[in-house]
Amino acid sequence: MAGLGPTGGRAARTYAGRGPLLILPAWVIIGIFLVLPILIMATYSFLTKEFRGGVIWEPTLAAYDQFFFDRGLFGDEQPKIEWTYILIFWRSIWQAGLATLLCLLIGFPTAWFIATRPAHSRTVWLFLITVPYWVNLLIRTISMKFLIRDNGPMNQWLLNAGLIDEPIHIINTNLAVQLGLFYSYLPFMVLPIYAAVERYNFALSEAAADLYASRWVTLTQVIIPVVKPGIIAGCILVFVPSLGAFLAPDLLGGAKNFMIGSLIEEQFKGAAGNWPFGAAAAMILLSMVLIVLIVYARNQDRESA
Amino acid sequence: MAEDQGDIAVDIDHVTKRYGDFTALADVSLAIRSNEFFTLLGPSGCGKTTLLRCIAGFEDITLGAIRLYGDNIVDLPPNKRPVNTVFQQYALFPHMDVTRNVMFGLLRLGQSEAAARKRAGEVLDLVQLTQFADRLPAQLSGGQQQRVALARALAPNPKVLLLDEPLSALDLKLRQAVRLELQQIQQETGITFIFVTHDQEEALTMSDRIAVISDGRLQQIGTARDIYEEPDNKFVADFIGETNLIDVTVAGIDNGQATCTLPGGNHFTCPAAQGAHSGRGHLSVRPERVSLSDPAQGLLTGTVSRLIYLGTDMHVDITLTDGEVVTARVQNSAGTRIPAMGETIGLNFEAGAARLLID
Amino acid sequence: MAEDQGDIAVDIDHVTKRYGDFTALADVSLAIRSNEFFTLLGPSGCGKTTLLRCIAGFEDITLGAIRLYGDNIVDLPPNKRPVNTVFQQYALFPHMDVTRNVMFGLLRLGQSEAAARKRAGEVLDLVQLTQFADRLPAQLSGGQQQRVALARALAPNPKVLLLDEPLSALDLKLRQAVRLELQQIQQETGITFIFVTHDQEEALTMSDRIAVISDGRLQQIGTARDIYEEPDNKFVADFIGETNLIDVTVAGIDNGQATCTLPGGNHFTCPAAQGAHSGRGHLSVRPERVSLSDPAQGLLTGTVSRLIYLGTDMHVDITLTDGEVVTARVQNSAGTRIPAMGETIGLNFEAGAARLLID
Amino acid sequence: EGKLSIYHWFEYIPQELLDKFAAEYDVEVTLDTYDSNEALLAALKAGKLGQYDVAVPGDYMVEILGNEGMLDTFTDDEMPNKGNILPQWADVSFDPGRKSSIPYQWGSTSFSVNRDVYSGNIQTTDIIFNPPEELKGKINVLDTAGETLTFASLHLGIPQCSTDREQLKALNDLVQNAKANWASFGSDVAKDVLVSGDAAAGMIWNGFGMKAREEGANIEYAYPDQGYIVWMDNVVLLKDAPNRDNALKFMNFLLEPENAAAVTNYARYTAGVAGVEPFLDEALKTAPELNPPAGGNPQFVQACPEEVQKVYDTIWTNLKK
Amino acid sequence: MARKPDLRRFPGFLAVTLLCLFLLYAPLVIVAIYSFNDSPSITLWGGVSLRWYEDVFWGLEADKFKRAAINSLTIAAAAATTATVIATMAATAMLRAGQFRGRSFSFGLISLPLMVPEIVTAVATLIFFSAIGFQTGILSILIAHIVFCIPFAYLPIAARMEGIEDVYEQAAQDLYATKWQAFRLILLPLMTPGIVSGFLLAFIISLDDFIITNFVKGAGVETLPTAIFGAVKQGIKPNIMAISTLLLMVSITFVTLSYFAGRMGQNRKSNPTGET
Ligand SMILES: Nc1ncnc2c1ncn2[C@@H]1O[C@H](COP(=O)(O)OP(=O)(O)OP(=O)(O)O)[C@@H](O)[C@H]1O
Ligand SMILES: Nc1ncnc2c1ncn2[C@@H]1O[C@H](COP(=O)(O)OP(=O)(O)OP(=O)(O)O)[C@@H](O)[C@H]1O
Ligand SMILES: NCCCCN
Ligand SMILES: [Mg+2]
Ligand SMILES: [Mg+2]
Repeated sequence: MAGLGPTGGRAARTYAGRGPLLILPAWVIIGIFLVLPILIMATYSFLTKEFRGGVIWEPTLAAYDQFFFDRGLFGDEQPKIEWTYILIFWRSIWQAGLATLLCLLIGFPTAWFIATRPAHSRTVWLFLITVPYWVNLLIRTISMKFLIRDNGPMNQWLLNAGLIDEPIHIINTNLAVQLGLFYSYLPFMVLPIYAAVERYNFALSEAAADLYASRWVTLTQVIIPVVKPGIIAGCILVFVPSLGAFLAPDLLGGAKNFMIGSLIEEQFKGAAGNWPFGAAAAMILLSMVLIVLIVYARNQDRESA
Repeated sequence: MAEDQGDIAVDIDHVTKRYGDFTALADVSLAIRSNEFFTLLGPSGCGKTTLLRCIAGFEDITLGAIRLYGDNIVDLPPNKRPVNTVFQQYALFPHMDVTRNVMFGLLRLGQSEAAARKRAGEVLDLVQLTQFADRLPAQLSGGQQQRVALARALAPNPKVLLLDEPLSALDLKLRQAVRLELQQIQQETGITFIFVTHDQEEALTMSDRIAVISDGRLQQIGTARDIYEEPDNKFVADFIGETNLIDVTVAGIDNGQATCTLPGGNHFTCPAAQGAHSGRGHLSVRPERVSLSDPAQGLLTGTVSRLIYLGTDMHVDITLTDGEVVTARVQNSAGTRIPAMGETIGLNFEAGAARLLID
Repeated sequence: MAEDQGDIAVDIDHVTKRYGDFTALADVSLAIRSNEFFTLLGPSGCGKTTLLRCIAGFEDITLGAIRLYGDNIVDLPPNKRPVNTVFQQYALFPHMDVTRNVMFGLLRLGQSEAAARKRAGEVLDLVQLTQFADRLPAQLSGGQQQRVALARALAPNPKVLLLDEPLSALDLKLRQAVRLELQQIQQETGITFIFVTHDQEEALTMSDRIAVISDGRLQQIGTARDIYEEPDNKFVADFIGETNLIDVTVAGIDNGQATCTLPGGNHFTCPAAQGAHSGRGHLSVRPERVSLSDPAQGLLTGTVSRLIYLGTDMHVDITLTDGEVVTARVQNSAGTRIPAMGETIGLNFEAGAARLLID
Repeated sequence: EGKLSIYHWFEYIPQELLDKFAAEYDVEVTLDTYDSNEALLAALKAGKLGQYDVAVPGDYMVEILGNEGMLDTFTDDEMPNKGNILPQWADVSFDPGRKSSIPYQWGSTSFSVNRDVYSGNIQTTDIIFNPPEELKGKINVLDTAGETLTFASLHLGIPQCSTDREQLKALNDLVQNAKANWASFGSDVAKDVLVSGDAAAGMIWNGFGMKAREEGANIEYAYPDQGYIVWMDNVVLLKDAPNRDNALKFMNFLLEPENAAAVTNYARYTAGVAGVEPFLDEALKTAPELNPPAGGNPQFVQACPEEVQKVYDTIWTNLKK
Repeated sequence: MARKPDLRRFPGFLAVTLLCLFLLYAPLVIVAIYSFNDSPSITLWGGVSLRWYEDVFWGLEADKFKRAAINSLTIAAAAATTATVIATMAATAMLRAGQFRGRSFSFGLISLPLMVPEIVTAVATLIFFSAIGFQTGILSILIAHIVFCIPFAYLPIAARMEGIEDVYEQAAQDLYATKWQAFRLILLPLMTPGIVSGFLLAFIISLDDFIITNFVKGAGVETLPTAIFGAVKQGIKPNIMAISTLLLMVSITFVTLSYFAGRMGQNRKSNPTGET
């Protein structure tokens, strides 16, 4: 995606000198109102939990201990590896990964199709893809819930049309969560791929055809490798927010299985009220995301070198 | 076509190509012989690339037929045509190294990995790129990339190789070196080359035959010498090299020889292009075939109005009495007398130098 | 500098420019005279644009000084330098029409709207674009855009005009037309032009003086004739036009004249470039100054190994007995005898044609 | 004059009543909502104390908020209508002497079952924790640890806040195993899932269940033999209330029988104020949701001490992993 | 004659695109249809009526939604404007000020809000505000929104600026323009399409945000999403369907307008390099 990587090559220097100062407002705002909060959050994760919410300023690793070690229901058994949260993380990663894959499977052909329209109709197609996105996420998710429920319009119509005898049960399943995530983040997949494909040099497809490659060989051997940066950017933009999502699991998945987002939320809003633990979970999630991003950025640097 | 079919590699038969209302190729007929180095030459936008793309199969044609060794190929998709292309911007696969790029077509034709690798090695040898085999295209200079594109297109041993301005991105010295290489490769492999350029000198130095195209229409086909020395019309004469076009009145044409009246009133007889006619017309004379003399001995007379130094040569502009300017190119060597600015001087045309054109 | 300071428009004084470790300009010293049409010539990447950008003020120099009519300007920002640039890609403001583009600099200098408009009209007249005054740049052809860029740079009457390969985007015929225009404007306005190109012919035809640059180093400064006929070193001889570089053994140099032994054993005396020395050396002879003769009368002898038709001329490659190839360029006119392939033939150099180079 | 900032359960107070108060006292009223007692506590902890004037915690949460020092007190003079409080709610263990709170509404927590789907006996907690075939996979439970785990304790017949390890393990196993039969967790959606048919049985508050029935679902509210939960929601005066005077006016306003009745008519629970009867809807008098059979086993949720609460938290998180 | 062998076409891609659009629109279209349902039940069809639209504009909660809408629009406008200004400045530094120390770091910083999961941002910001004793209210929402709007504004602006060669500013400076004049007279007009789409993206992201807003909003302060959430979590009601349909229509109008604005900009911007 344009601007997603530090711009390659020679930086224009029109405003060299005092120009870099223009970055300061962004630094200040993001530094104070995002980096500082995250640092405080990091600090909280090392503090002692106060009963019923809040922290006591006594340093401890209890939150991380709770995350990684299972000491039984009563906290007095020999520590074993705690699978509960790893499982929740694993499920989130798996769900987010699956949603990413679903977005990719539908998003790539869509992006490709749009990017290969004549220039004037491309905007219209893009516009068609993005308009639902301008409508509130909550409403979108709830609309989806409304549509797919057992007695919802989809099943009613299918039943009336005689296409099915039993309602298709989707609501409160993982598939519903998938649909919700897909629905929430699809444009994040389509746009970067679109940007990459739009810059794709179709002469490469011609060269491949000229060298006896069929359409599908061209797709897998030439097109996909060449537009890979756009695909990766799209995957990251779908994967990262999906990891932290909680509307879709809550509304469409029946809140049965925690994903990371709901686990963290529960620590700050729910009965458990364990702030240090919520902070620790958030920090672990954040580190995972940052690691993925750093690896990605490294890769890109290497590729552009 | 009147020519011997067995000898014809590519037969472009009354091909017309339209984009909507716009006619990019208008009823073009061309027969390219086997083993020939054939060049399409014409100004930007004249339809050269379009014709090449029709042969390669990237564009469908509106009317006509394209035959490859006698078989009509217009319905074959590009990947079924035994024709390879060296693209104008190379179109190297950026994610594959040089060897992989060259192997691509071979693998598609079903060769084994090992066989393809071996053949790629051979072709890279031919274009002297063996030591760059492991590099990615982005790590090569423009000239090297051009040679990879060539190797990639040569590797499957196509019957016909299409080259679309493959030298335009190179600088003068590099261009000259690659030109020689191309000619050698063509002679060694015996593949038919169809070469596109808008550079007249390039066309003249490299080709067995040249087709000059303008506005989607074929203007003339012939050897470099034919086209340079016996241009059929004003466009060809003017486009290929420099020429003086002198307004004349044609009294008549007899047996291919025209009798004309020059500015200043002298009479003159010269060959006429097929289709030239009496009345007002243009005589084409190349600057290097204009010789300078005493005013008294000149077919035309005028005064020297400009002198341009060109290294190997001098350009001398002579303004005739009626205001027309004629340029003479005088070789810049010891024996030559260089006239002075403002000097009155006579002009003569060498034997066979002047030609009456179709307007 | 040894030259008269009053006459010097731009004085590049021991300028070095580094990008990190990379030296783009190495200790370049140049004095460009007032009213001169001065050309920077060199292969791609040699530092021409860098030098121009240093003069315009877009790059800081690492060492040295740049003086404009005697004043050191290295600390002035670009908008304070009375120097205007015609950019390689024109850089016309796409959101302004032609007139607004031309008025831009005038308004920044504080002229009134009316005065600026009047002046823009005049300059557009000069470049014959009056009828396009209201168009946006995108609605113009390449050649017209180039002239707008020129008009825009000329309008504020700069002391020095910098032109960065302004013709490279044009096709051959158009390029020739614009060249003439540029020369006329320079003569009419009396502005000092610094012109960048990598096209040798362009440099030779247009310039009062030429600086040849390679790898960030100045190779030679001089008029077109100096550089073409008296190249100082192998690079210049080879880069400017074509040349034969013949291996010789130099017995000694006396008063600028070198005595050499040619391949085949003949002795020969010719001028030597300053700095040339005894021992092994290279003789440079332009192909057009090699004349053909009977084998017996030749300074060198060999067999004709290739004939290339160039339109105006023929290139004849002669392979000497020791395997070296010498090229002769023979004008393609009636009187010339064209040798046949394989013929044994003698070669002579015209008087003053050969020159011993610094290696 | 001035403002009033209310922090309230969702869908629990009619807009008309707020408008009435606003008009009567010329106060600008704003309302934010939460969906569990714990969410209220967490929000106040996280920095929202000092922003709201009144909140509506349930019984045990009043005690917790009091212990946390989050409540302000008022005198009897400041609450002229205090006498309207029904005697049984006038002096309660979670706020002895009603120094910080007044009764809002009380009701029960149990479950409703769709009679189209299941026609068997529903007066048992087995419906939720050991459901019949027809209901498996069609059950919604409240997404609040307090009420759901208390309900499970009732099913097992163990005391609340039990410290007995075996009992706690049994509780853990019970909910773990039952979860396979549950379709979803949700409090605010509890009514919707029953009306829409997403769930055929669901834990629900009595008034909310009545609303669901009135919206067309063929459901019946159960009073299981093992017991059910009762609760009393209370309007409390929060500490650092920015508009203390208006808060007191509002609380007093809610003690007017007519106004308390308006809430009851809207939310379908029961008021703690005397003299509301003339103002009540007919339907309420006979509604099974509001007229529990005599001799049941109603229980209040207890606030557990820290060590026990920790175990409950673990059980809850385990349940949702 | 043979059909043009279009190498860009892949069989099935059109079908996937249509499926994609179907998935995107089906729920919204159905909601739009049901918003005209006369019956208060969401499951039964009771004939066509506009009663829920009436309810939205004149119903009991109309006031609350009106206030929420005004808050949302004010916050979105202010946050998007501020973020756009900050992002434009940042893009200028990143893309026009050469290499400077901390440039890569700055890029990381700017994309951070995009990369941190929303829930983490929400919680961290809330803790931060309560730790420094910052009174939450409209201002706290605004600040949080500015933070996460920055990358959304930055991306299109930077992409656009990257596409504008710096020769135009150099040409301006060569013609005696100061840096500020070169920015104002040349770069800014050329960047307009990027700035407009950056602003729109930020505006709409702000308008759409629920999670962060819900955490950092002050008592009684509602934005459209939080108001809708409060009303909608218990089940979608016909009046909410009406609101969402209105929102959809406003969005379509908005995007359509910006599309035409963009097209006009494109026509004016023409072709910066003069290539065809
Ligand atoms: N897809 C198209 N639609 C409409 N017109 C086209 C299309 N492709 C090419 N043309 C037009 O057809 C004409 C011939 O184009 P072509 O690319 O063959 O020119 P060319 O001779 O290769 O020129 P150049 O030397 O600039 O490459 C041009 O005028 C061009 O504008
Ligand atoms: N910002 C930079 N950082 C590092 N190297 C640079 C930079 N700008 C230019 N160079 C290098 O400096 C050398 C000179 O570049 P310059 O642009 O002056 O070449 P040029 O002579 O104008 O070539 P061309 O004919 O291709 O325009 C080149 O090798 C180039 O790679
Ligand atoms: N609808 C609100 C229910 C409150 C239960 N305590
Ligand atoms: Mg072409
Ligand atoms: Mg350059």
